[in-house]
Amino acid sequence: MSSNAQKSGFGATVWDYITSVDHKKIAILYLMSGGLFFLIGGIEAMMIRIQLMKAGNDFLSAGTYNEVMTMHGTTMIFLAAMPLLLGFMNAIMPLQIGARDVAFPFLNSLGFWLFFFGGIFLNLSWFLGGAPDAGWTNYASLALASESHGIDFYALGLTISGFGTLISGINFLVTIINMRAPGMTYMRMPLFTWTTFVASALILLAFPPLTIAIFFMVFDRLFGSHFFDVAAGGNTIIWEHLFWIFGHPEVYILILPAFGIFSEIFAIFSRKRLFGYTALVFATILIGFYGFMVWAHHMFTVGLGPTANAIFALATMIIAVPTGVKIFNWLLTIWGGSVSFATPMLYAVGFIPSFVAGGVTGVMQAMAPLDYQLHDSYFIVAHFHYVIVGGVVLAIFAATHLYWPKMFGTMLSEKLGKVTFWLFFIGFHLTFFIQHFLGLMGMPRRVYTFGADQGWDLFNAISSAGAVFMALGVIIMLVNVVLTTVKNERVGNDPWGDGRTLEWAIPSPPPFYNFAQTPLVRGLDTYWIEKMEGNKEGMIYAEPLGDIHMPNNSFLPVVMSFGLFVASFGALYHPDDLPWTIPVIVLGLLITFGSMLLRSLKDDLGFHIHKEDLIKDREGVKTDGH
Amino acid sequence: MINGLKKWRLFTLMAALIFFLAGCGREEISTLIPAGGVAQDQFNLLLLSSAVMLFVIIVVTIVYVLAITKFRRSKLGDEMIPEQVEGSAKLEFLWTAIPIVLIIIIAIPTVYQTFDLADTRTMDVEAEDGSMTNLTVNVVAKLYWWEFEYPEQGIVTAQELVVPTDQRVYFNVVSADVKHSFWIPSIGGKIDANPENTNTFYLTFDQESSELEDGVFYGKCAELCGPSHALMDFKVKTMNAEDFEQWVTAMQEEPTSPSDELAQTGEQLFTEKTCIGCHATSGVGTTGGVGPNLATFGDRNRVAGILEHNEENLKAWIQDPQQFKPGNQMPDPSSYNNGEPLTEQELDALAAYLMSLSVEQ
Amino acid sequence: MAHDVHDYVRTKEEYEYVRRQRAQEMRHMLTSFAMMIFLTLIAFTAVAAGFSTYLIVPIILLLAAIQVVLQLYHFMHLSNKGSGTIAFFMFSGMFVAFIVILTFVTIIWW
Amino acid sequence: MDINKKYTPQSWPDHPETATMEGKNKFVGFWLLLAAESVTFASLFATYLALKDKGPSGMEFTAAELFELPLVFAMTMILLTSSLTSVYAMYHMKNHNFKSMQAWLMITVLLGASFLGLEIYEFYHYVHEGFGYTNSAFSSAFYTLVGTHGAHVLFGLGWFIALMVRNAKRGLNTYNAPKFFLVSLYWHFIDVVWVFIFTVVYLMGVIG
Ligand code: HEA
Ligand code: HEA
Ligand code: HEC
Ligand code: CUA
Ligand SMILES: [Cu+2]
Repeated sequence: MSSNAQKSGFGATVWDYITSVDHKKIAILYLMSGGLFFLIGGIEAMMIRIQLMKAGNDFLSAGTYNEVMTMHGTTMIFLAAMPLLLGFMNAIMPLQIGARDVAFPFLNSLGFWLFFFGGIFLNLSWFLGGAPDAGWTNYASLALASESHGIDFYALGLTISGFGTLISGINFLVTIINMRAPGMTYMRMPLFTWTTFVASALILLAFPPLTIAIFFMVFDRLFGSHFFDVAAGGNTIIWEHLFWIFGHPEVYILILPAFGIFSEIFAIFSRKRLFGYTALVFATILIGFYGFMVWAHHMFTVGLGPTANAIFALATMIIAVPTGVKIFNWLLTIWGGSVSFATPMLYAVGFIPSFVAGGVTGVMQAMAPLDYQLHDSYFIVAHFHYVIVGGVVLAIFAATHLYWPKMFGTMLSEKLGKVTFWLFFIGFHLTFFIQHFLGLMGMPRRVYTFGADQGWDLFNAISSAGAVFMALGVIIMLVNVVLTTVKNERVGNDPWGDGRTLEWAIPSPPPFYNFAQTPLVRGLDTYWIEKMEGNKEGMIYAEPLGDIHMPNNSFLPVVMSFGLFVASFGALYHPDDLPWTIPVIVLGLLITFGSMLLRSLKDDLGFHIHKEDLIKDREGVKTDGH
Repeated sequence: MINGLKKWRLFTLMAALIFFLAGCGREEISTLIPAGGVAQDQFNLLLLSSAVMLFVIIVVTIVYVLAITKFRRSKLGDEMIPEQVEGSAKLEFLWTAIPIVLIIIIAIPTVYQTFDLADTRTMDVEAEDGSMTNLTVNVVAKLYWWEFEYPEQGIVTAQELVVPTDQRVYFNVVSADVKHSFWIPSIGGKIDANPENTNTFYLTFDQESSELEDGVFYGKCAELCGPSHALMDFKVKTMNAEDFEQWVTAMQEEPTSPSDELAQTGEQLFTEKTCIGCHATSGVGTTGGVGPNLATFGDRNRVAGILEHNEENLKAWIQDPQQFKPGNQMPDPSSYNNGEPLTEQELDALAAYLMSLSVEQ
Repeated sequence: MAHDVHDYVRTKEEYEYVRRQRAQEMRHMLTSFAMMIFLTLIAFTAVAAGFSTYLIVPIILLLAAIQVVLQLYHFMHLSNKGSGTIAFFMFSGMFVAFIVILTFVTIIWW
Repeated sequence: MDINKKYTPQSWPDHPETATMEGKNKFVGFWLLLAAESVTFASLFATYLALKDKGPSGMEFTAAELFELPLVFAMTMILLTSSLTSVYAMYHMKNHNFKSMQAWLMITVLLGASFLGLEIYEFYHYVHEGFGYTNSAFSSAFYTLVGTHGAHVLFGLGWFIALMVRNAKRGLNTYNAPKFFLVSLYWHFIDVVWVFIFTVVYLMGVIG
């Protein structure tokens, strides 16, 4: 993948990636592990669909089904969709603002490794006595009653990976606030950067409630507290509130970066400036803002009372307005453009009807009295797969095609890309459209089986058939990646020809220091401006060529994360009365805090790349990263 | 290359097909065939909102299809650089204002219905003689079955809710263990059974269930509650007020011993094998049983809420309840029968006895 | 980044001036501190004296809120120029915090 | 940035904490962390309020009976004062007066430690009376809220000490100035949280 792979041997490359603090390499790590978890989550989805393909099927037992269903949701949201998006943010956002790296390269690496170890920890539950089985929402009464250690894996795993995500969020925020190239005002930032910014702000304020809720869960299950223990005065609704105070912003953490990706694509492939850039920016901010005031729409049937339900219903509906603004501005971006249907654009064009369909069902669910019927039925499943698969997953696939050349220096096959799109797109609608009706016909969600006497057989069969198409699409995408990597035809700075933002102004893949000279930004779509003015050099620069300061690689993030991983095992087995649990907790925490102390005591000042090397580099002589 | 128009046609075709199929939902359970006032209100909201959403989709689709067909590069030529339009305040205003109007259209009935459906003020109204004017049922959800208590009438039943038509029935819903949710799709939306508080709401039943193909409405547990969440079904029998009165009176009577000999052996076994410790057989009582009250077992539509109601299934259930509902709270025979399964004769007797328990004849 | 430390050596007069400025600022800090102590005392005595609950609760909450402002703006220098963005985030955080607590103690409970 | 560069009070920048890019980043990042911490504590407070005085039937302890204000009042005063002493430390930091800064930091640490000591005593006292962590939902919520704050104090003390020891020989420079500044921000934040704990948990607890 990287050019020094052949040069320095496989082991060295792996070590280089593991210790890397370079945002581009960390992005690749996110992409690989997020992709892996996507496949795992997808296989779980296939198992769900196989089990439900006919009435009374016995492919999965009742208990196993609940585990598979829970792990599907949890894996897809926390370990696949979010990390994949974080991967693209890492790869692209610093380039878009003309930065040399993110604000805290070390923390960037730490964020990744926390996520990774958290994800591994969670998935180890399959082999260590059973996966979590209380749904991805993990409602407290059932979670406390669940007997296996699955729930503990869920709680501890998500704590670890949650810290990682929070760290990444802060990192991106600081990067965008402090490290923009000269001339890059807030209102000149590309939309993907904007959505990264707002999504990171949501991460910042939404993850703490989740952390606290999980903290309560861990203490209730493992250390004898009574937050959710009704008999001792506890209250399980607290979990629901805290979870959804996090959970609703979470879905916007997923969709906003997706919106950003599509905004880039619409502009590039329509060869046109984004229509209503300002409106798009403010709509993004508004969505983020409202996102915090609607969480109780997941709890209409809990019995909060009509006042709460009415208020939250109205607050929820409002979100349709800024989202609609986005949809129409995208349409008007296409309007009057010169539209090329390259694979990324195909995804973007497929996204609009899919997401609108999912969004309007969301608004229907926001009507509290109607939601009394819809809640916890397959209608909900249909809604959120329409917005998530039709929005987020399509965006991830689109971004994969769009940014693959930028990240790896070679283009994914367009032909296979289009095959993937059509298979996936058709399969997606086939699977989920019909689920709306299943819900309306009375089918509750999270059921491992259904009787032949309920009249749901046919639609479930259709739905399962659709999933097969999606799987085929994904497999072809994998084939595409392999073939492309083997062929390895190199591309230039701006492989799509119509790049508008800074990332297209530098080589693909960019050198490890990104911009040899920090560019000067003269407006929105700054690279387009230079291109239109016929600037041969590509960009105008804000500084003369000079030495560049770079951070050192570090193995400490892996060690810190590993410490928490170890400590979690101690905590997990704590209630089993085993003698080694407390020592293991202590050991793990010692590893983590010890390496933190080491980090703060040892001065790590990084190194400099000298001007001469930069000049050599520019003339095509490869310098090694280190 | 995509052909937007073709795709659109495909879509409409599919949509039409599916709407046609949707009519096939079973009337025992479909929210699309409302059989109660609440479900009707909610169905009306569904229609209203679907209309609004359809309008939104149509508008978006028109602009969308035009945009992607008119401005393709293959038509415009590779060299064309479009005008870099910044935006339009007028348009922004338009597509902010119209959705707001649409939202208002659906918001008003939403708020109205939210308060209307939560209006349980008349629940505790007493008639002059001190009796309640309205029927109230206390619903207790338990790992994987439902208990229905009629406090005013002093009776309790399980698995099958029996209610009169054409009047408001109030429900107090609570859980005895983990969270469940009480849902009768064709009668009205759900309400959660929380472990920490009692939720209150009402439903009305407009249609007598005897008119249905299956003789009962289907009720569901709609909140994940463990392995057998999918099997936590209950049934609803609706009847006119007169029949209901009769049913209540029959419930209030002490059950008489069966006349049939086999069933009498069964009755004995029922005590010997300690079934009686968990299962009451008299309709008079209050909630709190470990197992479902079996006073009306003979009138049931299903065994344990899911199995077809016949002796075969009943015997199979008693012999191995876990096989049918994983994780349910009814023990294996071996646990109360000295480690042995029940014999075929014992099962026959028990089944005969249980089938004889009835208040409807 | 490489070139961000600007070396500047103040003249004697400039130096004296900033010293004086800082000393004065420090005196302001002392005043804020005195106020914080004072506010805490009031809250404490109000409770100790046992006035009506409905009167006391809003008052002591208000007093706490004033202390927050003092800490943020005086001790933590949130008003410094260039702190606009962080103030925005800090207030967003407090806003979310506020809604969460507000709903938990009002409409959202039975 | 050169870590060995020596400064005099005259050459010391006006805002040493944000004189370098690293410093600026740390400064902004830390404030963002504090915003997240606000939400964290809000979740704890909200839960505490929901579970206040809730317990199994026959629970003995309620807030009104349990808390002893004088002790908590003393703790409040100590923590407030430590906030002021850390301001003094920053005052000297800005004047590039390393010795005085270290001295004031020392005082801050001592005050913080005595606060923590009193808190531990308080907890010990309650537990001794039978109000343990696993007693009731109320006790869990109480100890978790106040204990989380206590853990923050402990972490702050460790941070102070680590910085003081690490830089004892090195003196002030633009590399460590941001670190000193951040820990003092952290300390103020802890103080703010305590003001609310004092008000919401103790004062409002006592009035019932
Ligand atoms: C990416 C993820 C994502 C996104 C973007 C959304 C977007 C929205 N969601 Fe969704 N939602 C989920 C993921 C998402 N959701 C998930 C995962 C769940 C289930 C969780 C679980 O229980 O497991 C869920 C559940 C859920 C519920 C709870 C249902 C229940 O359990 O009972 C509700 C209720 O209000 C809801 C509403 C909405 C609304 C109003 C939007 C809006 O943001 C949509 C706005 C968009 C549009 C409306 C379309 C474009 C607009 C126009 C073209 C303008 C004109 C439109 C109108 C005037 C209507 N969602
Ligand atoms: C990002 C989020 C995300 C994504 C992408 C998906 C994707 C899919 N989901 Fe899922 N889903 C959720 C989030 C998501 N889901 C959540 C949160 C829940 C709720 C859980 C809960 O109730 O708690 C849920 C629940 C859920 C249910 C309801 C379960 C129930 O209520 O009982 C169903 C049922 O059809 C389903 C199906 C699918 C399908 C078919 C896909 C498909 O799109 C998947 C497509 C992907 C593939 C098909 C991958 C194929 C891979 C291969 C073929 C591998 C080849 C192998 C190698 C090379 C090793 N999902
Ligand atoms: C420890 C308690 C317990 C004992 C003993 C017990 N049961 Fe049960 N029984 C239950 C529970 C709980 C259920 C509900 C299971 C479910 O549906 O999840 C049940 C369900 C049933 C049902 C189905 C009820 C219905 O409404 O459809 C029948 C029939 C039944 N039991 C018969 C028996 C017989 C016969 C015996 C003795 C030989 C027996 N039970 C012993 C607890 C018990
Ligand atoms: Cu009970 Cu699901
Ligand atoms: Cu939501």
